[in-house]
Order: sequence, then structure tokens, then C-alpha cells
Amino acid sequence: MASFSNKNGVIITLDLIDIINANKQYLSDLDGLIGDGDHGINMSKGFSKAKKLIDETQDNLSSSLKILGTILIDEIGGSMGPIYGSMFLAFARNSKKHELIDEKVFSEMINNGLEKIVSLGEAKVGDKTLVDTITPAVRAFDEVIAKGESFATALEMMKIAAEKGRDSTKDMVAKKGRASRLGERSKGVLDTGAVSCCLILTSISESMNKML
Amino acid sequence: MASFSNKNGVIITLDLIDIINANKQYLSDLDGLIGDGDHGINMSKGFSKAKKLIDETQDNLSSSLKILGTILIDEIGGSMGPIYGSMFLAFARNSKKHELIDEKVFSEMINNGLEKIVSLGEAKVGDKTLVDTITPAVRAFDEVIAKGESFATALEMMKIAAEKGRDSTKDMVAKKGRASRLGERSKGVLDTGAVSCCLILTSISESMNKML
Amino acid sequence: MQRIINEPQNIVDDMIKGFSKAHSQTISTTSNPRVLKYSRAPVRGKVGIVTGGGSGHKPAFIGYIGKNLCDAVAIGEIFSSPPAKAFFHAFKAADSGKGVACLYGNYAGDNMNVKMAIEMAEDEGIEVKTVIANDDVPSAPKDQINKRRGVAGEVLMWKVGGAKATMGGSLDDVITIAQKAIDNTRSVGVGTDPCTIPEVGHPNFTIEEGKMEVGIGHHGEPGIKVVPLQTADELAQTMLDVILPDIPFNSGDEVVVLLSGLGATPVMELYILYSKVAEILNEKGINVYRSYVGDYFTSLEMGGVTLTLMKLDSELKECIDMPCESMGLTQL
Amino acid sequence: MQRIINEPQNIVDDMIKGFSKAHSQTISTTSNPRVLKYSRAPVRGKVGIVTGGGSGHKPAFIGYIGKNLCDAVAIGEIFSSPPAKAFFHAFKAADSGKGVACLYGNYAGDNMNVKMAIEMAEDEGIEVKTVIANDDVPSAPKDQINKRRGVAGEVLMWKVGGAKATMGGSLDDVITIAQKAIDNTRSVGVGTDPCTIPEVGHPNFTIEEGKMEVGIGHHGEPGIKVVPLQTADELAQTMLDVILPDIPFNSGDEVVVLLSGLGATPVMELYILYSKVAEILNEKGINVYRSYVGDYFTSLEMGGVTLTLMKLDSELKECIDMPCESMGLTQL
Ligand SMILES: Nc1ncnc2c1ncn2[C@@H]1O[C@H](COP(=O)(O)OP(=O)(O)O)[C@@H](O)[C@H]1O
Ligand SMILES: Nc1ncnc2c1ncn2[C@@H]1O[C@H](COP(=O)(O)OP(=O)(O)O)[C@@H](O)[C@H]1O
Ligand SMILES: [Mg+2]
Ligand SMILES: [Mg+2]
Ligand SMILES: [Mg+2]
Ligand SMILES: [Mg+2]
Repeated sequence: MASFSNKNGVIITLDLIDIINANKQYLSDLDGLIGDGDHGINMSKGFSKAKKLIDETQDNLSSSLKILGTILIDEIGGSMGPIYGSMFLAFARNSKKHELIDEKVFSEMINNGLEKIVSLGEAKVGDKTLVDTITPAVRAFDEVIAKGESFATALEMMKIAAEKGRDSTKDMVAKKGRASRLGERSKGVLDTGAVSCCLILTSISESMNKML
Repeated sequence: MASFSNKNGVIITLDLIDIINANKQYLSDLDGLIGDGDHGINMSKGFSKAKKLIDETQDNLSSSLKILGTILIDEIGGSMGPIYGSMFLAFARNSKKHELIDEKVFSEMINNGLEKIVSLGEAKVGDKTLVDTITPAVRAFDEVIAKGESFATALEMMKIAAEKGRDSTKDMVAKKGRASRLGERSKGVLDTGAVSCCLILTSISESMNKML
Repeated sequence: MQRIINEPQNIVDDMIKGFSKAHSQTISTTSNPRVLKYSRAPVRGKVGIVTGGGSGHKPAFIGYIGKNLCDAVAIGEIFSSPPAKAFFHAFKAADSGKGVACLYGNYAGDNMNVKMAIEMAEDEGIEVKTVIANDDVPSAPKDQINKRRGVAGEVLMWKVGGAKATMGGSLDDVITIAQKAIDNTRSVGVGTDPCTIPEVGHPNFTIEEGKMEVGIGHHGEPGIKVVPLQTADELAQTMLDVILPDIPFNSGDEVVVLLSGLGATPVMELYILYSKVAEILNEKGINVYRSYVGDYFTSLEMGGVTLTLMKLDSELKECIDMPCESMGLTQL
Repeated sequence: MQRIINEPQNIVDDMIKGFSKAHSQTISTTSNPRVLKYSRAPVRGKVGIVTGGGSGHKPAFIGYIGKNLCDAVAIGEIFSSPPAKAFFHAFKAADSGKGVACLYGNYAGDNMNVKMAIEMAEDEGIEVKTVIANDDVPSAPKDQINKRRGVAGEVLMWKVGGAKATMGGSLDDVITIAQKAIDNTRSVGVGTDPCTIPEVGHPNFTIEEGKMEVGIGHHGEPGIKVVPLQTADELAQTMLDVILPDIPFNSGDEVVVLLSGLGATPVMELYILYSKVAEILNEKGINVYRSYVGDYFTSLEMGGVTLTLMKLDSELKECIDMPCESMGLTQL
């Protein structure tokens, strides 16, 4: 079974932080179309803070994810603080006992992350949220692994499913979050959270694939 | 001595009211240049109210001037309420005992009007106010009469002096009123009060001349 | 709109600094920079009252910290829910051992952060119960009343809950009456000009010149209709038509009226509007027991107003009448 | 800026109607529609406190009618002095036989109308004395201090004068301390966005984007300089530089700080500014005895702020500390 060491995995967290920071303006502008225009700003605040702390400690993947999740929950607020915070904490919790991260560990990480998001935000697939990105991504990963494919292939397919999921939000009518107040007017635009979630999952997929 | 009857003089007051109302927008726009843009509006409010009352009573010149002056003082406020109010009350007070208005009566009217304005507002010639219109106008009237000219000629010369006085405010730096805060920046524009005062004196001159 | 600020990303911290300096007699900072508390909190033997929410709604939320009102407040970024940790720290700052009533507004972020904060509080043995304000009628139909947002009606909920706590009510007493307060409260907002989140730098919604948005939310959330700008008299009718049938309010009812500006609308205009609101209520036989007109719950420099009505009974009246003291509301 | 009004020419009347309905417990109308009074006025054995001025400055002027503040107010059109008759009727409404202190701001119209009103009062045997607020430093150099306008410092003058009257002071006592209050008070305004007289329909002055006007008056009167928009921290310094040297305020002085928004500026920003004002005063050894931050004296929807400082002595402190109750200022 392919795997990479938890110890070397800090870069995975740092990469996804960089991606989010690089897309700060884009995510805010997108949020501006049917939300309140602060998604990139909100995210970037927490992610930048976490980056500093992670740079200082440079421990392992699990601890870096825990730092990121904790900062989001403790200091960021909004909807993204608890949602992404819980997700990253779930990632951390499910990996911390493992020196090596393989497809089984990773599957537990993302499944538990998805669970936390859903139990907290109560969004379903089709509600036009980041749940539309992460749900098919997690399912795709598990299905590909179940078919006996490699960790690397499963990560690749997860990424593609996330992108598809993200794109599926375009024609949806928002049922959760700020955009839900727009009703039909929320159609025709990607959901910002779905986009940022796709950026995160894509980054994770690519960073991990480099390490396998 | 030429004269006209106080009884028939109501039209003089009605005429000047019409002139002010007709110039409401112009006076406000002019005030907007170096003041706060409400001169025409302020004036027109009081003048219109007075017009209604005068139309109902239709007594004589003095009583109509008293109505106008009283309404300005009682209900209009601002600077124009007391200034023009006092002026019209002075006109009324100095004419009311006379059945016939001749140049002597009229001179008393306008001299007392000027006095009241100055004692109240403490503006001097050169301060860029309506005092720059009425002061030379009153002087011109008296001088022309002193030279033995007719009431009609004196009224005509009063009008010309008022116009000159009004125009003299253009290059003045305002010393009184709102525009005085502008200092040098108040130059180059006519003073609105000087303009409205000229409209009033011109109207009086012309209306009276028709009755002589 | 030009702002008097330093760095846009420090707005909330800078505001908190100024606020705690200006009200140093009654407001204390806490170890969490995003939590302010009443200087006497936790008040011995009293249920703690906590609220929290995004910034940009002055006087809400911190302006209602004070005597017989809120004990501690969790402070979020502009228009963004405070972190769970801030709510948790606010609970700690307010709890005297009698438990904490967390009285807040129905927004996804606040719901999630409060939920997590309550878990943290449970771990430390602090009992927290919540009332979630949902007074904003246009934000969802009546059969989905739980989806409605909380807006200016929250002020009345704090007033009532705070009074009950001071009267010595138990946590359940406070929760029960705060819930009754909000159940008896209906609001509607109308927007005439948009506002700008400072860090975003441009309005994220527009209201055309000559139009107004009926049912707009406290963050510019779209309303139920965009119509030509009405006169104050027409607007009073439009707003009452939205809220009166919803409970409904009937002839013989006694009500509190709260008419709050959204920010830039001069208070003069609120009184012009209030005049017609009072007239219509009077015609309908609805008795105005008390009214509040002013900027009680704003949305940065948004133009417009929120009209809130609360139907009273004798218990609510007693709570509304209780004196209180805070930056946002002082009543003798 | 879109307005919530009916006919623009009826704004003031409509506002008065709404105001007197909303505050019917404490405010009474009088036979003059442009005069409102404290419902208990004339208060027996107390000197009457009267003020008046143009409308558009909410809470000023009528918002300061109330317990231990003003007894009656003469109400003008937007930004325009009330008629002489209104001042006169306000004197009548306030006079209990002990005389009336007319505490108003230094504007040409108000000076003339008050002058005429005093003549009317003399004819009826009502004794009226005046204090003319001239706290606005930038409106004239110090050697022409009598030419300066009155701005937000008037609120402190009313507070002090009202308190002294309640303490049983004679007319001369009230006049003396109100004069002392204003002599010890200095203000400066800064404008960031213009406002519009509703009947005029467009702003009669402009403030360029990216600029601010230091020393602007409460009706948009031009200030002393137009400079690039400053940060809140810089602005605090700029404003204090204008007022501190004028009395001057020195180390060891105790002061009241009043920081008022001009209308559209969110109160959040006032607190950001206040934070630095307090810091600078602290550095200079000037002790803030009490501070008021909020919309105390506005100019329709103008953007910007007025900073007012009043130097205290024990007599002024006693007056500032006295409780009071009004729409604009309630203090326990
Ligand atoms: N209940 C929910 N569950 C999952 N995701 C949600 C939920 N509500 C909102 N979101 C996500 O949050 C995103 C908006 O995030 P952000 O702009 O940071 O917060 P806010 O809406 O508070 O300004 C949406 O695009 C959506 O994907
Ligand atoms: N002290 C004064 N004496 C005489 N006229 C004055 C004085 N102050 C102002 N005025 C006149 O008043 C005019 C402005 O009137 P108006 O616009 O109605 O009042 P306001 O300035 O209060 O808005 C000025 O143009 C000036 O002629
Ligand atoms: Mg957003
Ligand atoms: Mg004018
Ligand atoms: Mg947001
Ligand atoms: Mg004016």
C-alpha cells in the first residue's frame, strides 16, 4: 500500500493555505455575486494566522491540520470558521495516531470531515454549498479504492469529482447560507464555498500525489 | 406733490410677492453658489403665505405690508424673516397714518426700513449683503427728491441705484452671513440677498410709478 | 462613503479599544479580545445574559452590555459571526453559577458557533440555554418561521431577558420569557441605500435610485420586493401590512414599537415615518404602550429602517418598564 | 441618499408630529406648532432653559428637551433659524416666573430672531438672558472669538445650564455657569461627505472622494483646509491640534470629551477615532473625566465628526454628573 509519512506532511497543509491565500480576491469577488463578498477575506485571515504558527512548529501533517482547524474555530467565526475548522480538526484527529498516511487513513479523515460538516451545517447535496464539492469527492475516493485502484489514482479521481461537484453548484438554487435568500436569483453562479472547498481538495490531492 | 392712495396700494405688495415667487428657483440656485441654496425657498414660503392673507383682506398698502412683515417675523425665521420682516413692518408703520403716499412718506418708509435692517443685522455697505442694495437705493431716492425732482423720477433713480448696488456685491468678499466663511472664495458671485432686495425695490418702484 | 478608520482589517479591534475606553466605568475587557463584559459580571445570583454577532450593527451588540441588559457579548468581524471560542468565553464571563441565557439571532454562522460553544461550556459544567431570535417576517414564510432571521427585535428580547434575570428569574424563567418576547415580536426592514463592508470596499448589493427594497436583511440580504421609493406615509402602511397579519396583531393589543434606522437615514426621517405608523396603529385600535425611535440596530451606513412590533402581556410589560443602562439604551 | 419623507416642504412639521407622538410622556406641543416643551414646563421655582435652531441636527435641538435639560425649544426649518415668534413662545412656555436662560448657537439668523423675541418678552414682563455658544474653533481666529459658531459644545452648555437650573440657581447663576461652560469648551468638525437640504435636492457643497474638510461647519460651512482623507489615528491628532492650543488645555486638566457623528458616519468609526483621541489626551496628561461618543449633534446625512472638549472645574463637574433624561441624552 502506498503511503507517505505524517512527519513530512506539513507541506500539504502549507500548500493548501497558499492556494487559499492566492485566491483571496477571487473568492471574495465570487462571493460578492450572490453573497456578501467576504469569503476570501474571511478564509485568508484564519489561514494566514495558521501559516505563521505552523511555520514556527513544523511538526507533522496532523498537528498542522489541528493548528489550522483550531485557529479557524477559535478566532475566525463566520460560517467558515466552524465548518472548515471542524473539517480540519476531523482530518487531524483521524490521522494523528498514524505515522504513515495510506488510503485507509485518508479515507477515514475525509469521511469524518464530511460527517462533521454535515452535522454542523445541515446542508444536503443540492443545497448549493461546499457540501456539493466534498460529498462526491469523498465518495469517488472510496469507490476508486474499493475497485482496487491505487491511492494516487483515487486522489486524482477525488480531485475530478470535486471539480464536477463544484461545477454542479452553478445551476443550483441556494438552499443554505446567505445566497439562499436570493431564491431563483442565486442560479447561474458557482457557490463560493464549493469553489474554495475544491481548491482545498485539489491542493491536498496534488500535494499528496507528489509524496507517494 | 404726486401721490397715490394707500387704499389702492395693495397691488404694490402683491406685485413684489409675485416677483419673489417667480424668482424662487433663481434665488436658491444663486444662494447655492456661496450660501446654502435656500434663499428662494425661504422667501417664497413666507411671501406665498402672506399673499393668501392679503388676498383675503385686500385692505390697503400699509396693512398688506404689515401682513407680509408679520408673517416673515412670526413664521419664517432664518435671517430673512427678521430682516425683511422688520423692513416691511417699518414700511407699514411709516405709511399707515397716511391716506396718500407721497415722496415724503415714502422716504420715511424706506429710511426707517433701512435703519431697522442695519440695527438688526449690523451689516455695513461693502459686507456683501442686501444692505449693499438698499443703502444706495434709499440715498439715491432722497438725493433726487432733494434736487427737486419728481416722486416718479426718484423712484426710477432708486431702482437704478439698487441695481448698481446689487452688482457691486459681485466683487466683494462677504463679511456677513453664511458666505462670509468663504473669505476670498466668496468673490465673483452676486450676493443673493442683494439680488432679492433689488427685485423687491425694483418691483416697488415700477408698481408705484404706474400709480402716479 | 468615506471612512474614518485605520487599517480596514483592524476595524473591529480598533472599535473595541475605543468602546472600552469610552465606557470604562461599565464595560470590562476580558482575556479574549473579542469578548466584552459588563464590569460587574458575573452578577452574583443572577442568570447571565449573553449575546453575540457580527460587527457593524452599532449599538448592537456591545452597546447593549450593561445594567439589566446583557452581561457579556461575543464580537465577530464585520457582518460575520464571532468564533465559537468567543461565545464560550462570553458564557464564562457571564456565568455566576446560575447558568447563561444565550439570546442571539438566527444566522447560520451564529447557530454553528453557538452550538460548538455550548459543547465547550458543557465540558466545563456551565449550563447554557438559547433563544434564537427570528423576528424578521420577510425572511421566510410563516410555515418556515424557524428559518427567519433575527433583526432589531433582538433588542427587545435582550431588554426582556435582562430584566427577568435581574428580577431573580431562573435560567428557565429567563429563557421562557425571552422566547415569549421574540414569539410576540415581528419586524420588517426596508433598504434605500446599500452599505459597504470596509474590507471589501464596494457595496455587495445595489438599490437603484428611486427604488427601495422591502424585506431587506441586516446585511443587505435581498428582500421580498423592490418597488418604487414610497413616501413615509405609504411606507408606514407597506411595513405594517407585512407584520400586522403575521401574529396577527389585533385591535385591543398593546404593543412596543421599535423603529430603528439602518445607519445613514437621518433620525428626523424616522420620526416622520413613526408619525404615520402611530396613526395607523391607532386607527386599528392597537395601543402603543411604549415606543423606541432611533438608531438601535444598524447596518453600517445602509439607508433605510426596520420596524418592529412586540405584543405585550403584563409580564412583558413589567420587563420592558424596568430601568436599564447601556450605551444603546438607557431608561429611567 | 434617498429619503423617507412625505412632501419635502412639510418635513419639519411631519417630524415634529412623530416626535411628539413618540415622546408623549415627556414632550408637549404648544399653541405654536414650532415650539415643543417639556411636559412639566414651566417647572415651578426653576429658571426656564430655552434653546432653538434650524432643524436637521437630531437629536439637537428638540432631543434635549427633558428632565434637567431644556424646557422649551424653538424649531426652525432645515438649517434655518426659528422665527422670532417661536423663540418668544418658547420663552413663555419655559418661564415659571424665575426668568429664562436662552442658550443658543452663534448664527446670524438666531441672533436676530432671539433679539426680536427678547423684545417681545420684555413687553410681557418675561426676563430673558442669553448665552451664545461659540465653541467652534475653526470658524474664526481667537481674537475674533465672538464670531465663532456654536456646534456640538451646545449640548454640554445645555447639560450644565439645565443642571444648575434644577439645583435652584437664579437666572444669573444659570447664565454665569452656562457661559463658563461654553468658555471652557472647544470644538472642531471634519467633513467627509456632504449633505443635502431636502427642499434644495442636491448638496450645496462637495467633498471630493479621498479628501476631507477640516473645520467644516454644521451646515457645511467651509472649513480651514481641505486635505487628503486621513486615518482615524491621524485625524485624532489633526483635530486635537486645532482645539488643544486654543484655551489651551494643559496637563493636569480634567475634561469632558464629546465625539459626535455628523450623520452618516457609523458610530463604529467614532469609537475607532475616540480610541486615539483618548490615547493622545492621556499622553498629554489630560484626564478624561467623562466621554460621550455617538450621534449627539448631526447635520442631516453629512459624513464626518465633531470633537468637543470641555475643561472642568468642580462646579462644572457637579452639573455634568447630574442625571438627566431626554431623547438625545439620558444619564443615570
Ligand atoms: N449550512 C452550511 N453548510 C455548509 N456550507 C455552508 C453552509 N452555509 C454556508 N455555507 C458555505 O459558506 C459559504 C460562504 O462563506 P462566507 O462567505 O465565508 O460566509 P458568510 O456567508 O457568513 O459571509 C457558502 O458559499 C457556502 O458554500
Ligand atoms: N447680517 C446681515 N445683514 C443683512 N443681510 C444679511 C445679513 N446676513 C445675511 N444677510 C443676507 O441674507 C442672505 C441669505 O439669506 P438666506 O439664504 O435666506 O438665509 P441663510 O443664509 O440663513 O440660508 C444673504 O445673501 C445676505 O444678503
Ligand atoms: Mg460571505
Ligand atoms: Mg441660504
Ligand atoms: Mg460574511
Ligand atoms: Mg439657510
